[in-house]
Amino acid sequence: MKRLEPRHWIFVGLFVAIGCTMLLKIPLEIPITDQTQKMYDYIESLPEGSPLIISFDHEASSLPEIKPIALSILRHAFRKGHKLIGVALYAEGTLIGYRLMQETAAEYDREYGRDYAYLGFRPQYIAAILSMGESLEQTFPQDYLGNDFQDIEMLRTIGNYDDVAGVISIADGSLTTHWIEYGGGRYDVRILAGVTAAMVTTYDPYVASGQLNALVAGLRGAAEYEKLIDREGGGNRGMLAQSTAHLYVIVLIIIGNVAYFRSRRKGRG
Amino acid sequence: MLFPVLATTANVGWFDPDKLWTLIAALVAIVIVLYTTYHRKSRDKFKVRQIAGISAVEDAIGRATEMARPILFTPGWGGDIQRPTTIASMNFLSHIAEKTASYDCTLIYPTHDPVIMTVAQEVVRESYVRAGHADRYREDNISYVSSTQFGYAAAVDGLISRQKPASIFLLGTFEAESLILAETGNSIGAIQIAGTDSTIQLSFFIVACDFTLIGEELFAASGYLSGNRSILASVRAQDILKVIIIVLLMVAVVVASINEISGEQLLGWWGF
Amino acid sequence: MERRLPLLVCFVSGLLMFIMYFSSHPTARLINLTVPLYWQIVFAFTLIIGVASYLRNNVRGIKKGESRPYRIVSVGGFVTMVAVAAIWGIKADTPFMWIFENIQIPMQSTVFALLAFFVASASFRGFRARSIPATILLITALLILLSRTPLGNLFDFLPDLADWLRNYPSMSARRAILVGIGLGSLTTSLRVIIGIERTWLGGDK
Amino acid sequence: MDIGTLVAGLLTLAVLSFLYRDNPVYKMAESLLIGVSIGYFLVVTWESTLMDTMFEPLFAGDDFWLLLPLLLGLLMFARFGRRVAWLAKIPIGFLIGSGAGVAIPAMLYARTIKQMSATVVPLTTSSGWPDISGIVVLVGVITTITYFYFSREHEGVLGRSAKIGTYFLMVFFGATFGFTVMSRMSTFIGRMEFLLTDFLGLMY
Repeated sequence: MKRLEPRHWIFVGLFVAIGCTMLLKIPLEIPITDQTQKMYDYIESLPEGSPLIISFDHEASSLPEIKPIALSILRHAFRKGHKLIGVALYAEGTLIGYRLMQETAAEYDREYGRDYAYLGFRPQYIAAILSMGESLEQTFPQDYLGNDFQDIEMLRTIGNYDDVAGVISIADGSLTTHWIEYGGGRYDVRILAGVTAAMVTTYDPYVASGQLNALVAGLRGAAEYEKLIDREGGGNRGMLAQSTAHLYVIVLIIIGNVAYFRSRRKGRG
Repeated sequence: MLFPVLATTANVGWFDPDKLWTLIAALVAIVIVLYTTYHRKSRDKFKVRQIAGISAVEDAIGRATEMARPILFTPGWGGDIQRPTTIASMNFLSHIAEKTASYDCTLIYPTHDPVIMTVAQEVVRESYVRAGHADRYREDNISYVSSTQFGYAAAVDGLISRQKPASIFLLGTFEAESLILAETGNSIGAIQIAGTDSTIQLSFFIVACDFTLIGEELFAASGYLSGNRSILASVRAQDILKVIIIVLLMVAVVVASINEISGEQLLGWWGF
Repeated sequence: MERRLPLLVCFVSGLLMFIMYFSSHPTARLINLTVPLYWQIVFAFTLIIGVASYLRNNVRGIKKGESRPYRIVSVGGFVTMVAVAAIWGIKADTPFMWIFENIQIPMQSTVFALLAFFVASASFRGFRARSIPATILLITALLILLSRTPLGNLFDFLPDLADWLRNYPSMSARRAILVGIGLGSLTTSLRVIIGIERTWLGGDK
Repeated sequence: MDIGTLVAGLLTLAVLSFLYRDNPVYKMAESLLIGVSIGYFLVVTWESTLMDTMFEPLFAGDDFWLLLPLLLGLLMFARFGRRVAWLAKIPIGFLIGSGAGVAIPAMLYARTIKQMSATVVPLTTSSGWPDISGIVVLVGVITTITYFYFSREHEGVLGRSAKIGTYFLMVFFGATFGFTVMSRMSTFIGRMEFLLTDFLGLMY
């Protein structure tokens, strides 16, 4: 067997650190941030039965982080009785989005066709966003299950973005940017987002300029949202392990730098 | 049934007054770009400042040739052919392919988008023809790998860890796959040149790559490498636009501050 | 002809879409609706070419015996997906979706999860306070990370400081990058439309 | 444990084995992933685009305009014929041209105009005190833009401004790095949760 390199020890350390803290179950106290509150307030303030587009703009890979966010937002919207229209801009989000909606709708006794509908996937996201701005029906002549658009009760009154209260983009990448630039910029629809933590800084200027109306970010955002709707889920469970992982990375950075300065001093001497 | 939009919005004029400011800004920008491109005098005088990545491109090609190992170029998973970054990245590809053709160095180009693949094949083939080595062109090396993010990442990762390219070019639109590629490239000791407009990934490229073209630098460098003066001229246009933006910004801030202090609304034209 | 016609198509369609942005006229909206649909359709056709190239490369590799078992697994996976889709369809609760949920999703998420390890090793190896800019980068990253741990709750100012850094200095840099990229994209797009940028045709020399 | 979870668990471990080093088990998993994901994408795109938006309406006799994209799509195949190969550049010209046409005003509005107008805030509060955060943003935006000024070497005032700009850029990269660490760890935590709960049954 080949000797283990330093890289491998770092990997082992991470495994152990996260694995151990996951087996411990200590709840963490987390304050609610403004942006999460804004998303909650917006969904809360809409009159019951407002149509919202939920766009599943993520792939399967980021599901661990995306799922808790999506679940909390869906639960909240269903609980308030809003009418949800699901779409997916990545092929992989298609089934995931459908499953998530199906699962949460069942919790609140919501019925397909009356309370929610799932339109499915269109490739070429910019194209999809633009054409939905003109006509949802033309973009999706049939829903994901193969029903004709006009046969779905709740969709009969929906022409384009003018008829919905907003678009909530659940994204693991920069697709929300396209929603902001093409959906929001061009067709003036209100854009809200739930994104992975990694994407937060990308969207900060859009939040600051008001082009993005609310941003629920990462596992932490999910945990906050879970607290707001008073329902524990994956976000909360991961918080302790997350904190441990952060401390681990901080320690690594510090060790790396100490080693660097030592070797530099030696080099000089 | 055919196109219900036609029925729903009748009697709307051709011009949408809400978009007036965008139109004016667009026209100003277009005029400036056209001026810098076609006004010979200013065009020929113009020079671009040093961008570190550019000289590194030559070194990277030279290194691969010396080591007799391939060069890997990939435009990332995030873009399609319509994305300006992809188009800028094609200029790099064209330049690099011409060099690899004359040095007889293998160029591998995996991509996630079939349209990018067809265009890249065309670009590389013509570069080989231009270099006078059409026989060295291998279409198989410019290949489509999975369109899904981590299918793509795994495929490119596999290419890197098995073909062991001496130099890796990561130029285009990247998402989370960036660090997997850059770290794997790093672990086999390749020289890596990255450039992207995906701001999130820049922090990883900066940590893991030897040279990184940040955002707009990618466009400028692509103009520079293309060797086409008209393309380069639009870099100049961008700079002129930047000066205009900064001046407008400062004036607007001063006016806004005066408004705030005096409590009166003098002007509010920047609130679009 | 061989170059002029594509360039002409590019110019006309570019100009058309540019003008249509500024209009809400029904005809403009019709164009704004149909052109993106055409993109999708052209893309779908091209995908077939892409997949054909993937298959050809692999079949050739299998014949030559280059990493044969792996290529067989890969092509096998592809063929299986297409076959089960053709037989049972692709809606929920079909074999197609079973493979997607139990093979593709777990593997993709795990490839993604590898990043956690790469991030850890990159932090150890790459984050050195070599210069002032590098030190600034390092300190900001540390502050952000610390603010999201229980230690952040111990020191009240930490989360606030981290948020301030993110909302103002960091945001302003991102905004400037955005403006720059906006301008870069603008000029690149313009060059494409007026036909100066024609690398996509296979070069301009 | 159902068969799905077993398969998912074993494949998860196979991919994780890459952390030790590249090995045959990982290579198998990787090849399988590539094949399956290409198949998935092809089928879903085919169903949702070619079937739903083109062939079905076309066969129903609804919309003969669809012959146009059909023709454009078929032209892509011209590249396989030597004499007609150039025809494939027509649909590409269409894609690139119309994409650029859409992008110009959209980018200009969303990225440049909106972002600039959001930067314009009064530098004093109504009570007359300077607004530090607003000033920081303004300085950050302007100095970072000067970093991207290419027409002149970065010397003198421009050089100093660009240097300050790089500091702002570094704050941004640092913050981004911090948040990305958060994100990547979450993903791994998610996979661990699957392994520990569903696969190994160590946790409920």
